[in-house]
Amino acid sequence: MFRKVLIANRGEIALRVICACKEMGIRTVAVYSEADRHSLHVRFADEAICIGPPRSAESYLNVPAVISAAEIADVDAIHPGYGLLSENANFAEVCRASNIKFIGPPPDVTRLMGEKEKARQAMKRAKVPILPGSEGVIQTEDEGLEWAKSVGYPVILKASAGGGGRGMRVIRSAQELPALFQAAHMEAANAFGNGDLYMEKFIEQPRHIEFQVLADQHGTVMSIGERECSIQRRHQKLIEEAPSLQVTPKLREEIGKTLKKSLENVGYQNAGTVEFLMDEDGKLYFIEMNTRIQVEHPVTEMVTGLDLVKAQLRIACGEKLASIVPEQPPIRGHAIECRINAEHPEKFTPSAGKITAFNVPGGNGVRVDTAQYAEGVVPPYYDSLIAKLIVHGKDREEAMARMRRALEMFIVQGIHTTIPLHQKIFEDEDFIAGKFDTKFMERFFEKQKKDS
Amino acid sequence: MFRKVLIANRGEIALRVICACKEMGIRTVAVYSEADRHSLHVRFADEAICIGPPRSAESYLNVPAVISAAEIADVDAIHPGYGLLSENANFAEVCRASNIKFIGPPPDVTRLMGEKEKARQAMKRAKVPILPGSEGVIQTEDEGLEWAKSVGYPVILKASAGGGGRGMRVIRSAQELPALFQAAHMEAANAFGNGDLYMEKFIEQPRHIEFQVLADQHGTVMSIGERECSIQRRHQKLIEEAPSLQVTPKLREEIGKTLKKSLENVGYQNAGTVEFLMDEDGKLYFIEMNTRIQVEHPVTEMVTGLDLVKAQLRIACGEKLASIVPEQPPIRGHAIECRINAEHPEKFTPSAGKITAFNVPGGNGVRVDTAQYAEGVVPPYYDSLIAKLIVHGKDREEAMARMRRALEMFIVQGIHTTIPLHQKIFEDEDFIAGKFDTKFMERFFEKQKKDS
Amino acid sequence: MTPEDTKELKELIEFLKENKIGEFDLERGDLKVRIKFAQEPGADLAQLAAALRAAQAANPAPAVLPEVFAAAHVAPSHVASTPAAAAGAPAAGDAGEDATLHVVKSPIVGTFYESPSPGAPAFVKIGDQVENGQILCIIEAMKLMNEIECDAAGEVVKRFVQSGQPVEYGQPLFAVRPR
Amino acid sequence: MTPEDTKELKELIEFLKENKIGEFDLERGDLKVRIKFAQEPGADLAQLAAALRAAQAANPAPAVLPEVFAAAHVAPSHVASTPAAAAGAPAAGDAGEDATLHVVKSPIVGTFYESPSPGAPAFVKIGDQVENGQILCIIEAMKLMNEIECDAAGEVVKRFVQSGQPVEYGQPLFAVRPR
Repeated sequence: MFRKVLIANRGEIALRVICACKEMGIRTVAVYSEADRHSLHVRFADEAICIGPPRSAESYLNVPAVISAAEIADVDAIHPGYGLLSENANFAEVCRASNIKFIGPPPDVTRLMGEKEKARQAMKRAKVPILPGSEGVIQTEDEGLEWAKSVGYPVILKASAGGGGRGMRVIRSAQELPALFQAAHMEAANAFGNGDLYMEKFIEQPRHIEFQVLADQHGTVMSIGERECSIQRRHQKLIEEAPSLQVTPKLREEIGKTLKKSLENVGYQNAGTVEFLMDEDGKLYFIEMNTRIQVEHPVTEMVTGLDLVKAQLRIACGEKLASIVPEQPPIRGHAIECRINAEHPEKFTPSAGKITAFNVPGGNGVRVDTAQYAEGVVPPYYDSLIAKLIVHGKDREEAMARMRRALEMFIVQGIHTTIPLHQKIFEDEDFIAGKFDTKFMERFFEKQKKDS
Repeated sequence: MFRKVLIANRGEIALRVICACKEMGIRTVAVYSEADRHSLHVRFADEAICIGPPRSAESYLNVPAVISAAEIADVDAIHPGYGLLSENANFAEVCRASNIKFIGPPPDVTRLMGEKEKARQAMKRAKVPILPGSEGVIQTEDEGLEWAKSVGYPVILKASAGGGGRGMRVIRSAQELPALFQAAHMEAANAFGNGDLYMEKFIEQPRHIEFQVLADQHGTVMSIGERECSIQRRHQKLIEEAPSLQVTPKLREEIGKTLKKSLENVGYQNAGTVEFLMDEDGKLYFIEMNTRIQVEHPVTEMVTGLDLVKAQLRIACGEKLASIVPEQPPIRGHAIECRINAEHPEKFTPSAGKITAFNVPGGNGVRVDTAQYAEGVVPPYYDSLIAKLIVHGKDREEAMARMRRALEMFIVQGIHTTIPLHQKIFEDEDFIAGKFDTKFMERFFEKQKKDS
Repeated sequence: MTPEDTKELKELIEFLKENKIGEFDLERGDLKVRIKFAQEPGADLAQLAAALRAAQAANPAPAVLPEVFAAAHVAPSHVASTPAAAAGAPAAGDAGEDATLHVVKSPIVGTFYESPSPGAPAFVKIGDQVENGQILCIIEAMKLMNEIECDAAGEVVKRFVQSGQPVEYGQPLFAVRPR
Repeated sequence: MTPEDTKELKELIEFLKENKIGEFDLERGDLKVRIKFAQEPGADLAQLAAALRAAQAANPAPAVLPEVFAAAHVAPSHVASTPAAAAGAPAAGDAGEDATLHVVKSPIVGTFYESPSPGAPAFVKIGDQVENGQILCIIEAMKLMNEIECDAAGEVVKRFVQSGQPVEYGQPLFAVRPR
């Protein structure tokens, strides 16, 4: 196993990695900006090196500074966490050139998955379902009718030359296609001087569902279940769950097999997450792949009993998946995570500042991942995530009840947090019933406005 | 389900019960002494009633005050927690007379189990193994030799008339029996004016192993695994684990069956714990039964996934065990609990006072049950337990590694705690190897003294 | 510490003060020093508040509650129907009252009755002169009627609770102006 | 404590009080001193402090440590072998020095070298006069030799690090007495 690992990150994920290393007997090196001098990841690492001023670009994103710190601390490997340098293929390459193991996939795989269209095509070739789109321009109404028939309604027309809604039309039946095709064509021609249109399958109420995978460096990939992440605000996830109520054991197994095959084909390594949209009929369409540990990885840990960060370290060290996860872990109970952000719960303005009181909930089935503490400071330079509140229960009902009581007992003062927002979501009928999609929060805010 | 429950306790167990009630939609009523006005069980209950001055005898142990509070708050049931009134059969009877459900066994069962010798005989009749003792006085060496042969060496001679070590001899073989018998006889005769002796099986290195049981009000009892609690100081448990390394699945099943039968015979109800001593050969001998929830119940929860306090509430409400625990829960992984006491870690003097910093560890596999917080006060009137740190891992090694990192991250300032003591225990070779018995701590302190 | 050490220390402190240093840490070999200056007495409140909150200029801090469990100082929902403050913190509840008044508090948990039986006249009313040991009311607990005696002599000037109302231990019942 | 100790301690406390010190820690060998003055009972301050802390009168607080993560203010084990305080809190670490000195800090993480190549003479030594822009040392980072220029003109009075020693961002390298 590694002797010493540098954690090229901050906040809760840096502390999460430090915890895993400590439990494995690996020495840890924290790097930090001047704004994070008093952070817990600095406090609990074995060594800590200041790598720059507060701005991320000059510290946490500063590749020479991070590599230089790794060299003077003489580490074997770097764990990039999520965000920051975690999906930067160049950084992974520099690590390799510096003889430091980057804990993640090889640079070329990261690069492939980073180019969305290439990733889509690679996954399509490997028979992973992707969102259907016409190949090139749809020239006529008839062509449009034919293509729409082949994928089923609704579909969406988009202008080849533009964006921003111009020349865009959702078509829900063959009857309305001709008129809408003409309207879109005219609008596109007027707006962009080019009336060319293409078509895509349209999902009215998409759910965001993602699959966690682990892959060793010997060609073996394993899919270890999904997470439901539809509760989002402006593409920022707020609440994540595992398992998804929509994913049957059969679907889970099918997708698992497909992912295993496709990711073994592309030579995937280490932990990763494959994101899908699910349509109203429960069909999944690949969107993209995240080639790192995910913020919401704890819900998968809670229902499988695995430690994904330890798995990352063991994989990076060359261990075989067969010894880390000997068999497909069964899904036990239900887990939910709420992201606690330092934001105003209604206006979502960031709320940096000094925390004056910080009481985390505990007890049966409650896990808190945080690097904050009473007297801690939330600097204005970084991500607003200050804690992840994760609960586990025998079923979704128990998990929700537990989350309500844990949110009530989570007391943060001195700054604003999203705790009150979560409390309201957990009282929402549709949320409770599991009836939601990625547009849930829009409807939720409208309801709130109406009620007040 | 109950509409409203009064919690006749304080500290972490009161908060534990409040959490369970909240998650079940039951309203809670806290009672408190004047010293506990700012306690979290008061803060998080729906209602709170001051029942007396700081001294327990005038508040938490004051039956009329508790019952009166239950009456004015109009509750359906009282949860007694552990300690205080939890094993007071008279209190259970007053509850019954006041038409308030006491969450625990019926008063006669509590009373039976409270009288150690009666409990022993009841268990013996039900074929639960008890520590063998001669029936009445051993009159002669020959009688002694015969009896010792029937139970096997070592045995211990004790004076019928006395105690305190006088007339007491451990006998390890037939050869040494005659001389020791005479010596003990003489000593007893001199000390108490009565040389009568009796004999008991002697266990050189006893382990303390206990079995958790649940019993509904319809005659069904289920044993749900054991806890290893040998790490004790002056009969106070410090560290508890589940499962015990010494208990094979076969032994677990055997004892489970025996307990089921015997406790169904005595009409046991609700949660309870049956305590055993284990000898060097792995044989178990009944000592006593605790007729309440135990401090260390979380380790069982961690390895079984059950919520024992919720089970207590559902049982007391009349639910059948078959619907609460449909099948024997499998034991998953390994859990360890450290009791964090407000005591000097070397001198064990109680350390009451104001807590100035309180950072609880979190992350994967860590649970903290506590009613303390930064700025909280540990009053000098009660038990010194301020928090329970519980970890769960895939095996004992992972659990120990997790405990080490969690202890390091548990920061309490303003008072002394036993955290440094636990840290030392988790570095002890014998502890790590699982080689211990109830005399472990004595040896541990001697080693410490030698090393310093 | 040697006198030399003391002298050095004094010089250091003088120097720090001159330079308006607020806090000072030094670790060198086996020497560790930590100094924190007290808030200027007479420093205005705004300054202290700023220090205590460390509010960042860019992000107006929300109005913070004084302490984590500010709410804890008053039980969340008292059984008593009097203002919770009066029940939860009797002393504080009386702060507004004349400090010379004597407050008779409930020695037990139970239900307050002003008269020996329904319909009967109250034991005492506002304005009555009462003696030490005189019965003021009844607190019913576990079906037992407990007569509560006055522990002062004087004029009853206030009754804090209504007949039939539940009271907790230590809850104020009457205020008496001692003679 | 010996009477001598007590006397010294009293003097120390008097002195600290005079200088309006709020908190004071000292550790040297087996001696540990920790002093924290109570809040000055200035009217408004006491009131605010009380509101902010809602301290319980009944439970006298023990002599408390100043803050949870006091230890966090200095990184647990710095790569730099200079006193951790100097690296962890450069500004504070220099407070003992003459305030008129200019401290040249490392702009990058890397390894400090005093000379352009092994065996060659150092770029500068103590007592040298240096100019703005003059090369003081090299910091090696990722196999690149970065020449560190002086950002003041004057006399080099101190070098904080050894050749070959790793340095972090912001770590003091030289002290220069500006002309």
